[in-house]
Parts: sequence; C-alpha cells; structure tokens
Amino acid sequence: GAPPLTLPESAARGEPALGGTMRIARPAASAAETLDPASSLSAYEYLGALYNRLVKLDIKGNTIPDLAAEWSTNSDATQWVFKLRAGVSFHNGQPFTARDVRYTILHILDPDTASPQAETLLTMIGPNRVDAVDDQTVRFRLKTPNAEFPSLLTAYQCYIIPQGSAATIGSTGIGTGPFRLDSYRPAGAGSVVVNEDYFDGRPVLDRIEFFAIQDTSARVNSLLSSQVDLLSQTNMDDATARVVIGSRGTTVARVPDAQWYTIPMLATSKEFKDPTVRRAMKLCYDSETLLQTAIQGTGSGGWDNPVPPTMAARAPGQRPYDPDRARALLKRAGKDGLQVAIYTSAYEPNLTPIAIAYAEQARKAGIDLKITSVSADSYYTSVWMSKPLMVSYWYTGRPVDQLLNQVFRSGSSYNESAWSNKRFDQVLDSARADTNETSRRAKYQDAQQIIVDDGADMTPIFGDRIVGLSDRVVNYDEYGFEFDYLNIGLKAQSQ
Amino acid sequence: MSQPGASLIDSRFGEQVAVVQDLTISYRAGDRNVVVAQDVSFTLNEGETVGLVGESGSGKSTVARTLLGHLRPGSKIDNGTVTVLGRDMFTLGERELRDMRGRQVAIVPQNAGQSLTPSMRVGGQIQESLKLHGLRHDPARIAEFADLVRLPTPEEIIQRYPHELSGGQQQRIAIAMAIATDPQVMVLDEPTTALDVITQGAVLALIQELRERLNMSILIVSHDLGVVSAIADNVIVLNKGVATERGAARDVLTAPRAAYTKRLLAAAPRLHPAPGEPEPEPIPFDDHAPTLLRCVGVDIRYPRAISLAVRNFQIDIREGETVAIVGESGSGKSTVAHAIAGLLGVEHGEAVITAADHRSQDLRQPVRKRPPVVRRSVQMIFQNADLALNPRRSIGDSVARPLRLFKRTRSRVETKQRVGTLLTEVGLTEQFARRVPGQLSGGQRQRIGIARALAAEPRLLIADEITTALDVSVQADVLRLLDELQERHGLSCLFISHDLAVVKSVAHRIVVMKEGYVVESGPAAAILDDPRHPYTRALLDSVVEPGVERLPSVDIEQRVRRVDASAAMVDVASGHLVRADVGADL
Amino acid sequence: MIYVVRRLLASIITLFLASFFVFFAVQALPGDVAQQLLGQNATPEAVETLREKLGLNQGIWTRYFDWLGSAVRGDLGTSLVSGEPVSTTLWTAFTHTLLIAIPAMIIGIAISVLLGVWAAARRGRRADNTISVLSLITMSIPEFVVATVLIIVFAIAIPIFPAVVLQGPSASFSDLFPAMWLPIATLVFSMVAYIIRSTRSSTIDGLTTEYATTAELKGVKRRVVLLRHVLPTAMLPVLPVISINVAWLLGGVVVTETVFNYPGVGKLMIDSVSTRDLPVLQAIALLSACVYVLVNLAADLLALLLDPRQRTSGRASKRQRPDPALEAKTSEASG
Amino acid sequence: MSLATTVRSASDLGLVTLVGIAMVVITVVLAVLSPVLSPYDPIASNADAALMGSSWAHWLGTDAYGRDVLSRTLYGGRFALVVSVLATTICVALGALIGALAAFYEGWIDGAITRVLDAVLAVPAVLWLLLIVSVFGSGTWVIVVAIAAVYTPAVARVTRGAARPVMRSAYVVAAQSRGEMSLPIIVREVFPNILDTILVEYAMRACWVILLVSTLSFLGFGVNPPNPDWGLMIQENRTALVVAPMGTLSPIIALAVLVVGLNLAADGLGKYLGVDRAMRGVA
Ligand SMILES: Nc1ncnc2c1ncn2[C@@H]1O[C@H](COP(=O)(O)OP(=O)(O)OP(=O)(O)O)[C@@H](O)[C@H]1O
Ligand SMILES: Nc1ncnc2c1ncn2[C@@H]1O[C@H](COP(=O)(O)OP(=O)(O)OP(=O)(O)O)[C@@H](O)[C@H]1O
Ligand SMILES: [Mg+2]
Ligand SMILES: [Mg+2]
Repeated sequence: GAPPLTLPESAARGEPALGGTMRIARPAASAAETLDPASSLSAYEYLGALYNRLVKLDIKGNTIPDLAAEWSTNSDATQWVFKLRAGVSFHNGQPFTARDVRYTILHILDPDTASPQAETLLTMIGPNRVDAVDDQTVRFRLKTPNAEFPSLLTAYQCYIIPQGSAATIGSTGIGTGPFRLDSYRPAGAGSVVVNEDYFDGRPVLDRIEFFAIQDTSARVNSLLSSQVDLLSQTNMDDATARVVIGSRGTTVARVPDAQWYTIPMLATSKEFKDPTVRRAMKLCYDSETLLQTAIQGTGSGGWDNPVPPTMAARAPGQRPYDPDRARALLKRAGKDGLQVAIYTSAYEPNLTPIAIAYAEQARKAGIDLKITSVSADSYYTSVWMSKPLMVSYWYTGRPVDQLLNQVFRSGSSYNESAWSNKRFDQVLDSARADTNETSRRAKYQDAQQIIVDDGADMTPIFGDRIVGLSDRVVNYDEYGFEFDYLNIGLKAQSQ
Repeated sequence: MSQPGASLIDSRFGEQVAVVQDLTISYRAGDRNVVVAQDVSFTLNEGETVGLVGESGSGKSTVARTLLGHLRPGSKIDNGTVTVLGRDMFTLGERELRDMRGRQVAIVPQNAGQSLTPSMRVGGQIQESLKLHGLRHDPARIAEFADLVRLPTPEEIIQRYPHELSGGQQQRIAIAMAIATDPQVMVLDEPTTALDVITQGAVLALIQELRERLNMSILIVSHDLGVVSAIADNVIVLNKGVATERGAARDVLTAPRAAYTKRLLAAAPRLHPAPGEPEPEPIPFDDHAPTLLRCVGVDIRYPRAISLAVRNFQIDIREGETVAIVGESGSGKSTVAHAIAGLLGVEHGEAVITAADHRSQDLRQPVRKRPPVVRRSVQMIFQNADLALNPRRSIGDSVARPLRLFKRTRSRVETKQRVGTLLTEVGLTEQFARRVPGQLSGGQRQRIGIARALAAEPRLLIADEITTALDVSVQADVLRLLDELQERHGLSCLFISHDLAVVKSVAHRIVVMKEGYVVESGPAAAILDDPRHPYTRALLDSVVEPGVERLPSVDIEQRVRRVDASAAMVDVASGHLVRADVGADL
Repeated sequence: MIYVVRRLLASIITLFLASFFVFFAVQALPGDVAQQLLGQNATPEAVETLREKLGLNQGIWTRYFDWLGSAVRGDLGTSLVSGEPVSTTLWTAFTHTLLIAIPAMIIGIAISVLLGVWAAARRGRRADNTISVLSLITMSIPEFVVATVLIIVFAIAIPIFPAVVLQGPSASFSDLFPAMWLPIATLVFSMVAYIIRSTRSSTIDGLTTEYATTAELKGVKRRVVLLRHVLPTAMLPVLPVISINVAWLLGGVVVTETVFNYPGVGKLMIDSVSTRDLPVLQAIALLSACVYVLVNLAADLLALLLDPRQRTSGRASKRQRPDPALEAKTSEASG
Repeated sequence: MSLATTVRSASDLGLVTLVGIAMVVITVVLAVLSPVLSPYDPIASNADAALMGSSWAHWLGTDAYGRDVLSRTLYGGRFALVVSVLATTICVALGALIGALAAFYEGWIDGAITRVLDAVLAVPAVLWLLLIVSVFGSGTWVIVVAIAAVYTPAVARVTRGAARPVMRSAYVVAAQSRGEMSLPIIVREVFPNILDTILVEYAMRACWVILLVSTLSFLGFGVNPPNPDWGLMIQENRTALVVAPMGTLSPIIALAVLVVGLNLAADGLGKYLGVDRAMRGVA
C-alpha cells in the first residue's frame, strides 16, 4: 500500500538565507485583473507584497496595527480616529499621509470602482464623513454606531494607495509595502523586488516572481519540475498532496482552517422555505465524520457555525447530531423522503467530496440528494444563489462583524442562502453599538447561535488549505487574506 | 505435346532469341494451388512474330510476361525455364535483370492507358527508358520516336500527359517507349483491344512496319483471332493455361486441328465467310411490318453541354426488327440509346413509339416524365452486365424489381414463379435467383441483364454493346439467345456495336454514325455489300478476320476527314440513305 | 485557372457561412457576460451598466453585421476581459501556436510519410508490421495521456525540459524555446499515425498499378519506381488527411496547450470560453476557419500540381452522367 | 446463414480482425456486467483506504478517495460506450443520409450542402464542443448531441465521396432507365453499396468518439465526478501516477484495448468488405 498520509501540521520554520528569489505560480484570474486593491478583479497575491492597510488581523482575528499606529473611538462608537505611523513613504518616494487614507477610502466608495467592499463601508460612512484631520490623523464619522469599525478596514480591498493614483494604480502598484513592483502583466508573469526602506524592516527575499497557470495539474507540474517554489490559491486534494510530499524537493504546508465550506440552502426556494426542513438538513449529519470522509480530517468540524475555531469570537458549544430527529422533523414538515439535487463543481477540489460525504449521511435520514456536477466556469454564475442546494466555500479571515454582516444579514449581496431573520439583524445592530468588548462578543455569539438554529447556510467543515511548496521555503504563513511576505524566505542552497 | 519448340523452327527466320521450355506457373488461392500455365513451350526466332491466342483468363499475359522475367505477385514458377538471348530470365540477379528489361526485351502492356504513369509527361517516360540504358535522350531524339510511331506534331505531343492523349495515341506512346531502346524482343499484350477498327488497323500497320525496319522478334498476345492472323507468322493457342495447338498462323487459323481452336473459330462472327463456307443468307425481314419507333430530325444535347452530341438523327424500327448502330467511338451511338431509353431529353425533332397499349406515345421526355406504359415498353440491356447489376442484391431481387415496378405480378408467389420462368427462358435455372452477381460468370450475368429487361415485357430492347466484354464463344451464345427471345416475343431491338461482324449476324438494318451524324443507313446487306459513304467503306476495309494474312491498306485520310455539316441525306436505293459528304458515292 | 477561381469563391462562401454559424453559436453562450466579467462580487447595477456599455442590449443581427463589417476591415473588436484589441491578443497567441505547430507539422509529415512509404515498400515484412502496430497503438492513446507521460518523464523524473510555460502570453521566444519541445513531441505523436496509415495503403495501391509494373519492366530501379512513378499519385489521397491534421494543428491544440500551459490559440480558446470573452471566441473561430480554408486550398493546389489530370479536367468534371459503356470499357481494361 | 458459413466467413476475416472484435466485445461485456463484476461500489469513498496499492482486497488499488480502481475501471467504460454508440449512430445515420442526398442531387443542392458542411468543419471541433457544452451543460444527452453534431459533417463528406461513384454506376443508370424514383434508388441501389464504407466509418467514428469523450472528461466538460469514467479517472489520478500508478494506468489500458480493438476490427472489416481506407480522408 501507499504510505499513510502524514501531512505536516504547518509550514517549515527556520532561518532563511537572506535574499533570494521566490517563484510563485498562481491561477490566472482573468485578463482583466488589476493591481488596484479596491477592484473586485485585483491580482490578489501581489497586494500583500505591495501595500499596507491601516489595520490588519492577527491569526486569532484580532485587529492589530499596520499603517495606523493606534486608534480610538468616542463613547457611542460613532467616531473613530486613527493615528498614522510616521516616516512611511510610498515606493515612489511620496510620503504617506492622512490624505492618502482619505483618498483611498473615497476611491473604494466611488461607484465607478465597483469595489466589493463599498457596500459594507457605505452603511457606515459616506464620502464626506472621512476627514484628514492632519498629516498623521484620520477621522471617520459614522452614520450609525459601530464598535467593530476598525475590523472592517482590514479587508484586502482597503490597502492604501497614494493620493491621485486611482487611474494608474492598476498597473503601477505603488504602495508602502515590503516589495515594489518590478513588472506586471494581467494574467501573465510579473515580479516584485525588495523595498529596502520598508518601515517594518527589510523582508527576507530579494525578489518574488509571479506566474499565472490556469490548469491546476499544470500548476502542480510546474512545482514538481522545480519551475516554481510555491503554489498560491491551490488547495490540494489528498492525492496531489501525497505526490507533492513524495516527490524530491517539494512538500506541502498547511494553513489551518483557511477554507470555510458552506452548503447554502436557498431560503427562498420551495424546498427550503420551511425552517423545519432546514433544521432537519443540519441535524442529519455529523461534522466530524464528514471531515474525515471528505478531506481526511485536515481541518475542523464546523457544526454550522460560520466562525472558524481559530477565531476567539466563535461561540462555544456544538449543535447536536441527531438523524432520527431530522427524520421526524421532515415528517412533520411533510417532506418525508425529501429529494433534491445538490450541485457541485470542480471549481475547488473539495466541493465534490463534501457533496458526496454529505449526501451519504443525509441518505441515512431518508434524504435523497442527487449529486450534480457543473462545469467550473459557470458554477458561480449559473448555480450559486439560484439553485436550492449546492456546495460553496469562502476563505476565512474576515473579522467576525464583517463575516456576519456580509454573508448573513438580510439583503446583503453576499447572502448566498437569501436567508432573512429580523432578530438576527437586530442582534448584529446592537452588537455594533455595544462598546463593551465582553458583552459585544456575547452578542456576536448569540448571533452565531441564531445561524446554527435557524440559518439557511450550513457550515459542515473548515478545511486546512494545503499549499504545495518547495522544501527550501521556510516561514510560509498566510491568514485571512494576508501573506506574510516579510518573513518568508528560502533555505540556503545546500550544495 | 512433345518436342517443345522444335516444330516451330522455321527456315525463314534467324536464330532463336527466346525459348520457353515446359513452363508451369501457379498461384495460391486460399489453400488451393491454381495453375495458370502448364507445360507451355515455344521459341521465338529472330525476326519472327509469334501470336498467343486464347480466351480471357487463359494465361496469355502471364506467359508473355515471363519473357521479361516477371511474375504477378503471389505466382510462382513450378517448372520450366525462360531463356532470352541465352540467359535464364528467372535466375538473373536484380541488376542483370534490370539491364535485360527494356534494353533487350520490351513490353507494350495490355492497356496502354493504364501503363503510362499519370503524373509524368509522356516524353519524360520515353526519355527515362533511354537514359536508363545509356542512350541518347535529348528532346529531339524523343520527338523522333514520337514521329516514328506516327504521332502528329511530335514535339508538342511529347510534352503532354497521358490523359491528354486518345487511346490510340497512348498505345503509340507505349510502343514508342518499348522500341526506343531498340530491343531484340518485343512483347505486345493486346495492343489493339481498346481501339476501334480503324485505329486498330493503323496500329497494326505500324507494328508491321517497325518490325521490318528494326528486325525485332515479336510475341503478340490477343484474343482477337483476326489480329493474330494478320500479323503473326506462327500461333500458339492457349486453353486454360495449356497450349492446345501450335503452328503456322495460316494453318491454325484456317484449318484448325484441335477441337478447341475449331470452336473458337466457329464462334467468331465473320464479315466474310471463311474460305470454303457458304455466304450466309441475309436475314429476311418483312418490310411491311408496322413501325414501332420513329425518330426524325432528333437533336440531343447533354445537360449544360455547349454543342449537340447527336444531330438530325433519324431512324425507323419496325415491329420485330433489329436495327444496328455502328460507328467510331464518340460518334453518339450510346447517346442515341440513352435518349430513347429516356436518360437524356431530346432537344429537337420527333420521336414516337407505339407503346404496349398500342397508342402512339411521345419519347422526347426523359424517363421520369414518361407514363409507366412507355417506360415499360422500352428496356435497356447494358454493355457490362457486371456493372449494371447491383452487386449487393440477389439475382432474383434484381429480376423481380421490374415485375413489381410495372405491376406485372400481383403476389409474392407469382413474382417468384415469374422470376423462375424468366431465368429458365434465358437458359439458366431457378436456383440462380438466390445468387449474387459476383457468383456468376460474365455470360451468365449478361443473361440476367436480358432477363431483367424482359421482365418488364417491353416492346423495344436497346442493347448497347452488350457483348463487347465477352469472349467470342460466350458472345455467340448470348447473341443466339437474344435472337431467339426476340423471335419468340416479337420484340424489336436497337442493337449498338462497333463490331461489324457481330452486327452482320444480328441486324436487319444498319445505321452508321460519325461525329454525331448518321452518315449512312439501310438494309444490312446493302450497307455491308455496297457501302457508299467513305467512312463506311473505311470501316469495312479495316476489318481483319482469321485467315487474313496481310493487313488491309486503309486510307487514313478517310477517317480523319470531318463530316460536312451542311450535307443532306440522299436516298440511293430503296431505303438506303447516304450522307452527301465529299467522297460519298451517290 | 477557372477551377482556381471557383475554388476561391467557394472558400469565401465557406468562410462567410462559418462566421455566421459561429457568431450565432457564440452569442448563445449562457451566463451573463457582464456578470461573468465583473465576477462573483458585482452589484446588479454595475452589471447593467456594463451590459449597456458592451452593446449587449442591441439586436443580434445588428451586432453580427457590425462585427463582420469590422472583421473584414481587420478590426476584431476588443476583448471584453482584458480590454485589449482582440487582433493583438490573437496574433500573439497565433504566433506562439505557429512556433509549435510548424515544427510539429514538418517533423510529423516527414516522419509519417517516410514511415508510411517504408512500410508499404516492405509490405508484410517485419518493418511493416512494426510500423503498423505502433501506429495503431499511437492512435489509441489520447493526447492528454501522451502529454502527461512526457511531463512526468522528461520534466519531473529527468528534468530536461520545463513542464509548463510560466510566462503566459508575454512569453518571449527565449522563454518558449526550451518549453516547446514536449508540446511538439505530443503533437507529432498524435498526428503521425493517421498519415502513416493512409500513406502506407495508398502507396501499396500505387505499387500494384499497371504503370508501376510497366516502369519496373522498363528496367527502372524499384526505389526510382517508388519515388518517381508511384509517389506523386499515391500522395493524392494522403493530402486531405495531411490537411486535416495541419488545420487541426494551426486551429488550436486545446489539450496540449492546456496541459503545458502553452500560451497559444488553443489555450486562449478555452480561457475565453470560461470567461465568456465573446469577441475573442469569434475571432478564434474566424481565424481557424481561415486557416482551414487556406490549408484546404493549399492541399487542392498541391493536388493540382501532383496530378496533371486535375489540371485539365475542367470539362470532364462538368460531365453529368458519363457513358456507362465508356466506363465499363475502362474498368474492364483495368480489371 | 448456416453455422458453417458463419464460421467460414469469420475465418475469412482473419485472425487480427477477430482479435480486434474480441477486444471490443470483452470491453463491452465487462462494462455491461460491471454491476455484477465490480467488487465495490465505484463511487463509495473510504477515507481510510485512500491511495492504496494492489492488494487482495483491491486488486488494482484505490484512488485518492479510497475508491476501488478495479470497480471504477469496470464501470468507467459505460459512459464512453453509451455516448459513443449513441453519438456514432446518430452522426453516421445523419451523415450518411446527408451525404447520400448530396451525391444524389448533384448540382446546386450538392453545392449548398457541401458549403454548409465545409463551414461547420472549418471551425475546430473542440470549439463547437466547448460552445455546445457551455450552452447546455454537460449532461449525457448534450454530449451525445454535441459530438454527433460535430461529426455529422465529416461523415456526410465521406459518404458523399463514396456515394458519388455509385451514383454513376451502371446499375443506378439502369434503375433510372427503368424510371425508378429517387428514394428507391438511394435505398435500394446506393445504400447497400456504400454500406461497407459506412460500417467502417462507424467503427472509426466510434473510436474517435471514445477518445473525444475521454478528452472532454479530461478537460472537465464530460462526466460529472464522482461518476466513474476513464477520461475522468485519468484526469483525477494522473497527479498520483507516481504514488498509485494503477489509478491512471488501468483506465489508459482499458481505453487503449477498446480503441485498438475497434481499429483492428474496422481495418479487418474494411479489408473484408473491400473498402479502400486510403481513399477516405480521416476527418
Ligand atoms: N498471382 C495471381 N493471383 C491471382 N490470380 C492470378 C495470379 N496470377 C494469375 N492469376 C489469374 O490467372 C489467370 C490468367 O491470367 P492472364 O492475365 O494471364 O490471362 P489472359 O489470358 O491474359 O486474359 P485476358 O485476355 O483477360 O488478358 C487469370 O484468371 C488471373 O486472374
Ligand atoms: N455525359 C456527357 N456529357 C457531355 N458530353 C457527353 C457525355 N457523354 C458523352 N458525351 C459526348 O457525346 C458524344 C457522343 O458520345 P457517345 O457516348 O454517345 O459515343 P459512342 O458512340 O457511344 O462511343 P463509344 O463507342 O466510345 O461508346 C461524345 O463526343 C462524347 O464526348
Ligand atoms: Mg491478358
Ligand atoms: Mg457507347
């Protein structure tokens, strides 16, 4: 038999050699991709190398300083003031000031930018509510209280760009980040070189090269043949992971719980209008078993709570697993022997295994799910938000407030299950207004409980992202949407 | 067959150049060994012409080609030797064999059209022969050979590709290619089979002349006894690979001893009776029989063709009468047949037939537009029964088709019976109904073709070259059958052939065509005995028959002269019409 | 000459029809283009604005004739995705495809014709049997298997060649040069079998013709018979097979290019299908149709060159129904 | 046909052809009987048994989801076979009809048909397939219809080429001179005589369809996972070729056996029926 799968628990750590060039293969987004962080088509691997945000998240989901040194709010959390780091300048030499922050925010809010983060921010601020108080101070005057406001600025769309650069930023990539742009071509190759003057110290690497390879196998082959050192946005399935581990010169790293898998039940569909049916759909399966069958245990059980276990804000406790109850509930709802198609796609390697594993368990509760696979390129245009049942996924790393508001609040454009619950929305509002850290967290946890009990979006599991890399790569870290480009490096060549 | 070759040594000729001794050749078919030639022996002397005659498949080509050391793939020599100029052709090394081939022994293959490489200019092919054997090969030299075989405008013609030449011209190129290297021995395989009589005469004359000029020895292969008779000194008759008779051409072809040779000779239709035989009576015909088919001033054009294929055609066929059309290739014989059969429309003129319902019906329409009774009344028999029968359908099916189509039978059983009757009528048995065409011989297939035509119960049969593909003995059978059936059913027949001898044996009246015009028509006897048109005369003069010892001298000019478009038909005797062209004897 | 003119006219009609079919097929693609472009995160308003901007709300016939009109003038529109002129994108991809297609074509045709003729000359012997069996097996292995095996062997196990092209559409010749050999090998592998087989069988036919025998009886060497007398005519039936393969090579070899991430027309095609980049798709189809038509034209002209009979057969081809007796005569003579 | 003639005509076919037919028959039988023969459910995954090598429990090992490779290989031909039989039947039937009609109605009808066929052929088959599959999704019927649509013009061209000499043959002229209508001529005289070409075409097309189906699956446009299919199996398992080679090799071998078998059968059949392969363009 094949060797048992022993995935490294995390990336290799160690002392990298200073300098060196790292080559990263990534899937080509599309020829329309851009370096403008605000855009929905940004070439996202570049962003962390080129830019900084005001604030960022740590691995636990806490908001920590980036370009902002500190921040404060008034008593009802309607006004936020950010003190900026001094002595930072953009790659083109232009000093970084509060005006750049204001400019960036306005750029995001500009309807022409069509930024996905605009909707979230617009509920709280408008163009005239951002003030550059002085060079080092920015003030946001919110429309409604929000004690979690800084966390919303951790989104990767909120990378700071220099004032007046909106028209050119897409190709110049001028930021304050650890690397400066060397070359770039949409859906093609590009590179960044070290920014010796980076405010947080010089990054380890001298240079990073990015290559676009659309076909997943081709990407893996490029790693196996040592053409690249790292595959980004390539969550490997088990077989591929084994091959990569088994091959000379390559290995994998795990990014714990980086993939948040969901099974949205369209709440507006005739199948899942009824909360009782939705409840049965949840009770019928066991997250731990699903975790084992679908992804060989490389992740954590979700138990329908969308907040990943790595985050401090996750509500404790676990919903029961009770297939008999599920069966009874269905009977009560008059949906005995429910039959429905569950859609999946090769869009992400684990969607189909999850669909299969879930369908297997549901069968035991008398639910007949027909697995229907759809070509990857139309999955998110023709199935998502339009078919009653499908498997989907997100990256984790959203701050809890944004996560709950963006994906679960009534009417939000990312609300993939079209679920709407007045009480849930109220709980979120009151949490936002709550300046007390502890009681606010309690309210967010209440909200999670509502999702678990009534929500239309199931969260069966969180999966570790299994990233293929050369065994020379050390200190690979990625959380949220953030690559740690500062510390990643290559081991000294042994020969 | 003792004393191989010995009997053929003839004081008139020089040394032996080729000796074939006890040659036995066979090939494997499945698990059987099929003998193609058995113990064949003969010699070929310097300056001598030996004829190899026999029916199709008797092994003539196979034997002839051994003189070049060639065997068909799959065949092998079981016994015997072939010695040419003192060398055993089948033990030579590859190089020596190549030197012999072409240089010492040359062949004009059976079908010149197919033996010329289509992608090379004919001049280039002659040049290749010369070059191979280290002879002069400049264009002037090549043109000389083209001139030697009497091709018009030699410089120009050698620049052409084979398909740009007529059949006769291709044949001449093949001959030029063979004689170019001045070989000692020349093998001519059916040199005139694909040609019309006039061209045949010219080619034979050419061979004769070249032989005398170059003093070659010739082995000529032919199934046409007349051709061999006219050109060969000695003859060997092959029957199923066995030499059944040999001797001086004169003796063998006038006074055969072997039964097979006798049969062969008797079956060959003749224009002139063999010496000692009475002139056959002209076939009598009642002149007052009612007219069945009448064509006057008929013009026929192929769809989208620029010029007419047949002009001002006229013919009368009476009930029970057989009218033959003869003429050179391309003169429009088949075109007329097709128009009457309805495969082509008539552009001008009058064409009527008294159909099976005894009403006069128009024939100018193509078959699709004719009423069923007319369609049924005219039936065609095709030249090559092999090709005219659907190879994937059983004989019974093919014969039954007209029965059903024209509703001659009502039930399945009746159809089956009728098919049986028809098959018996054409000299076959009911069992043939279950076979497919591939399982029949050529003669049998032609009988099926006739049975199929009869099934429709027609009034007029059109027979377009129906015996051309058959061996003489089979041909005689088929002609006899046709005659019998015609008699019995009171059918009229439009008989098309290029063989005057065949025509003589069947036709009451004859129509001679050239270049789309009728040049002469009248009772068979009048045309054959008293030809008035120069073309008819040339045709008759070109005929070579067994026993003829020299080639007729044909005035080639007659043939080349074109028909005068403005000439009229003149009635020279009762019903004998002649076209008033230059040279016509009015 | 008339033949060539008629052939050209027919080609133009073919092109026109092809463009027509493709336009309508492409326009039928599901999934809102605008939605696809803006991605999963777009707002409905943004989508509607984009639709407006792209002219997607106009009638299809208007769009077709607009498109065709500008295509004839060499303007293939701009890519919906990258916003670049389609002609530049396509031209780059096409030159990349040519870079592998032309060597593959030359090597493939040379190898296969050579092997086919060789097998025919050695009919029934070991060389023939080996070639026949190998070509049969070659035919049975899908292109993607060949490509995968080549990568595993020559890029991963023995790293001689790169497994994929990294640089994408911006790759320069020096980037592509080391990476083009495995794709070329794959392509050659996938095309040779068909050409070998048809060359072999038509050469065998040619060797059994009367004229080949006659040439041999003239004392011509077997090799010369084969090359001078047999081959020109024997290549005639092979030409269409070759032209189909060449058209396939030039029209985008989707599988090979995908596996090797090779930035050619095939990859552009599959990318454009998934991003619904209609102008690019239409342009690819038009380009492929042009290539097809040109290749076929070239094959026909080559046939004209090889076969003098076709050069003067203008009249013969017009003949509606040849005389059965005449046909019979010729076939009788050949039988 | 009596047993003796059957045996005789079978031996006429030649050993190689019989081997080819046997290869095809075996593959088909295995695919048909796969529900009975398969030791495991081909889609049941088993996390504990992923990527195992050959063993008594799993003769050909397991794939990344712990599914039995043998069972999947046995089942894997079903889709390709069904699609290929359906698609080939449709495209050959349709193509033969169109080709025969074009050959029958020489002149402008023929010209028009030829132009349309040419126009369809001018656009690469993959592009058509990708378009059709994108429009209608990748259901079995869509793939069948798409492949049939893409191959019909090619078949029509071959048929037209084969039917034209038949149209000029003396027996068709004979039928015309009898005054037969168009349809009986096509059905009675033409079809039986191009049947051999059509049969060989059928076998060859079937081969190509099978390869094409596997290519489509490979490109992600064919069979839906987790269903077993050879193309998909190759696609899924090829990265694991080094770790668990049987997952990739067995579908490749199965595919090759079927296709080689079909090719041998087509070749032998063609020779037996006297079809000149060289004269047929390979489209
Ligand atoms: N190698 C072979 N394989 C199959 N059949 C062969 C072979 N060699 C000779 N034959 C057969 O032997 C017979 C004699 O052939 P040959 O060509 O010598 O006859 P022929 O007298 O010249 O006939 P024709 O007048 O028709 O030209 C024919 O039936 C031919 O088919
Ligand atoms: N289908 C056709 N289309 C155009 N012209 C034709 C066609 N068939 C024959 N012709 C021409 O019509 C003329 C008469 O041909 P036809 O076939 O009637 O001659 P034929 O006397 O039967 O000759 P043969 O003895 O060779 O059979 C010839 O010039 C020929 O080229
Ligand atoms: Mg002969
Ligand atoms: Mg004729």
